[in-house]
Amino acid sequence: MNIESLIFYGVPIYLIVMGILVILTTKNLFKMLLGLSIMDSGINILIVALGYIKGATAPIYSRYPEVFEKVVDPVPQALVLTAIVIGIAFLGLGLALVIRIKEKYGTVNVEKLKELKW
Amino acid sequence: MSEAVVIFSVVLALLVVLATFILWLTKDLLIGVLSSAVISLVASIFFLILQAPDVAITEASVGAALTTGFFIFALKYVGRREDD
Amino acid sequence: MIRKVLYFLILIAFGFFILSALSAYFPFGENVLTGVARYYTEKGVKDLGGINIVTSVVTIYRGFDTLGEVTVLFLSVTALAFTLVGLKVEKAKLPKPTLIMETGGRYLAPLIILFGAYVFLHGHLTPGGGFPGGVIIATSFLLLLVTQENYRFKKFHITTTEVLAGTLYVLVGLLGLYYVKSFLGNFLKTGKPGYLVSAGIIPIIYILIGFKVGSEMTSALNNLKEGGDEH
Amino acid sequence: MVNPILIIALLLLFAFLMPLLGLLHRRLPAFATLILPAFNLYVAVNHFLKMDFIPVVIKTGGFRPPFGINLAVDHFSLFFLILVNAIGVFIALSYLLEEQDYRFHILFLLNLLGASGIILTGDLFNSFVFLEILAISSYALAGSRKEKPALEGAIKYLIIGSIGASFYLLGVFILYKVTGTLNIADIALKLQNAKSGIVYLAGMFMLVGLFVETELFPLNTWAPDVYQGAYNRIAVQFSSLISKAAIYLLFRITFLIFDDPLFYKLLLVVGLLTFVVAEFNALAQKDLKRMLGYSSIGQMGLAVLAFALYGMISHPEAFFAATLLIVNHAIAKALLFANMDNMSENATIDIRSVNPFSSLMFAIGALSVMGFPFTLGFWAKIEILGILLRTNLLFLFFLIILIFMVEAFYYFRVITNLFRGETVCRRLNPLLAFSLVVFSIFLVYQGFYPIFTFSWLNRALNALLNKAIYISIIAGGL
Repeated sequence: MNIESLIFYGVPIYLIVMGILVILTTKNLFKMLLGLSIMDSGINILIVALGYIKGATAPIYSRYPEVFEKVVDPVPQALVLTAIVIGIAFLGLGLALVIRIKEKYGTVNVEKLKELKW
Repeated sequence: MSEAVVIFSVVLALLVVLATFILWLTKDLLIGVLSSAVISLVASIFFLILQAPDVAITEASVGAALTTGFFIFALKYVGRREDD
Repeated sequence: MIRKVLYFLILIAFGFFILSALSAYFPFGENVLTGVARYYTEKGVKDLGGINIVTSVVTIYRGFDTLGEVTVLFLSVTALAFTLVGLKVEKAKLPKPTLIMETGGRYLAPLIILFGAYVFLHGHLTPGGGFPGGVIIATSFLLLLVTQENYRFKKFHITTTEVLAGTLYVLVGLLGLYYVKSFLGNFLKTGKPGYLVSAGIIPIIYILIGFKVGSEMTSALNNLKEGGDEH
Repeated sequence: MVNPILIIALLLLFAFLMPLLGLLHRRLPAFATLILPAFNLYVAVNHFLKMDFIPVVIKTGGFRPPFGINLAVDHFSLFFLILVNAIGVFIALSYLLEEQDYRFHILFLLNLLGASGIILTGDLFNSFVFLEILAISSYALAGSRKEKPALEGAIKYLIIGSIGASFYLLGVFILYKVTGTLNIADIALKLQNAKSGIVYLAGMFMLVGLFVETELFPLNTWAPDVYQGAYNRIAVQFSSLISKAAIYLLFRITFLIFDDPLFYKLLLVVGLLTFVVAEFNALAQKDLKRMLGYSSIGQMGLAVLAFALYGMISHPEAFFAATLLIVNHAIAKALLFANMDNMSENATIDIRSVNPFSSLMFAIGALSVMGFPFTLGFWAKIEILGILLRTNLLFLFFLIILIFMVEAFYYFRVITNLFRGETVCRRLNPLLAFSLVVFSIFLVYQGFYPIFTFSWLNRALNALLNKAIYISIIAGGL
């Protein structure tokens, strides 16, 4: 395992793991959403890193038609564009729900939400 | 990928590790929001290094700017301290 | 505390498992373009006339996903507004903006809007496109919301933009169904690759997405700041 | 025949137009939510009757399947489309006169869009996008009551759901890396013979993502809260529409791509655990809606169990039983949850004062879920037991008999309370009462004479089990 794969696979996986860790260990709903956000970033970097090719450029043929460069995989990039937008959609709704919970319960601490079992 | 880029990404990786630990352990939610913004920014640079400029510009505008705005506006209702 | 460390160790072990699995099966940077990716990179420019392959994939080849993605965003903004309707909670005030912030914000915002428009207009030529463009426009409104005290904008205009852009996007798709027998298919001439007016319906779709995302995100930010709008 | 892509295009068009419709007249959005599912139902039934057994490929973007996204329409997907949209019509019709924010109608339409999209799509990443549409609208609908239990259930659901979705995405992408395509049929073709270890990892990720939406153990902790806290119409939607669309995706993907004993074993264990845990939990509940919620989870577990049995022993009857169970559960639970509107708020299992009509409706729905003779549920459960006996899985046979008895016990407890108590006259919503009567007649009539359901179900299963035709028609171009 070389240094590059350690960085570009390791960092995103580390972010995913830390995101899950934050969600599991915190009692604060707001912080859980922060955990979700870094987990999303991790998944996105991982997907783009899996599509990378050494020595290739971005999939934009700016010198078309003279030069036809070797490019990286465009599909993961397209998928990640979608995934980023879906991530912010999750967060927006999650924040609205958290604000509502703060209004009804006066707290966003899961241990103090006694209505039902967590 | 040249030597300089690799060294640069190692530095960025260390920054990410630091930021996640701060996010995990801090009791101040505003600092948590800012560290998540830092992580998003580093993610955007990573996308640039990985030859994905389209994703980089999206992550920079969505992850670093808009998400942070969302979080900070929501923080006005929730309160900065983690305990309450 | 012990629980935290335990979770940390377990999850790090899980991470190492995934890391070793992924780097064993997919060594970093040693990819060969196969399957659909190969087709997109080889035939993409000829098919659609856009030199940015990611854009072509996003808007045409996988355009149905992008329509879904716009829907997800629309859904989330609607759900956010719906959840916040009738919120009664006191909120902390934002600090009063200083003179520098106010003046700077006022002059910077139009420039940011201009940049956003550039980003989504050149989506088929340079990195960018409808989503970042729209979000950049929304961030200029974020700047105004933060720096200008008592900043308000007309909700009706935002809603109308949103409805128009969304409806037109679906109608462009239906035109594709009518002309080339395929929903969201390209029914215009592809033009000369590399020019602003080229790539068929890609720029049209990106302009519509830019307007839709921009107006949606702006109204979402406003809803979050004001605590929902009245019924 | 109408192009099925219009199902999705028109739903979207009207969802986008909804703010304008709401401005024009405050009743327009509610009518739009009735007309669109009715249109979808018409398209789906029309296709179901006229189509032959070869799947129809509908391309989008103007490119053939592996390159563009396609919709794959066969009898199996149409069957589920009919089921989901029939429930949608029922909900929209029953609550047509209810005052609601126009945004609520947008959420309803997009929920239906997500469900229909999942069922129609032939592309793996596209299924992820539609799954997200389904999920996000479900979170918002779950929290739409804005009271304590509903909000808490919704945020729990959101957090578990988005972790699940991330894993699903990662699984989809690993499959793309292995095969170089995102088309379901094409992936199935390329993975037919050689499955490497990483494919199993991807399969685990994707199944974990789907367990959240299909309410399977252990990722279903949100479900009872949502069932208890949400409005009754939302509970109907969760039990009969959302989870049914998700389980369609689970069946389709497992059957086509992860057709391997390992995954079936996993599903068998998870389904059995879900079934046992949920039914025993239901026994301990005091709140009636929460009890029904646990019963819903249990039925999903049983359906997955039957499906996994099919994979282990490859008796098509097991698959038949699983699908029949889903149909029965969708209709019976829609009946039960919607009927809660005729009872008092926060009804407990000791409820005694209801009107005779809703007691009767409850009894029919409950008997059908239990699998009492002369209801539709009977045929599903007898089929499962028969398979277990024929294949000599006696331990499983007796365990499931035991759980069926537990189920019968807690339902009969409520039914006897209902019929022993005093009767009160409560004003009934006429449209709701009409739909309830239609559903109960369907359940009882099909219990006596199930030829109609059986023949449609057989056509659907024939389409699904002909894997080779599905793959060769859709992926044949490459």
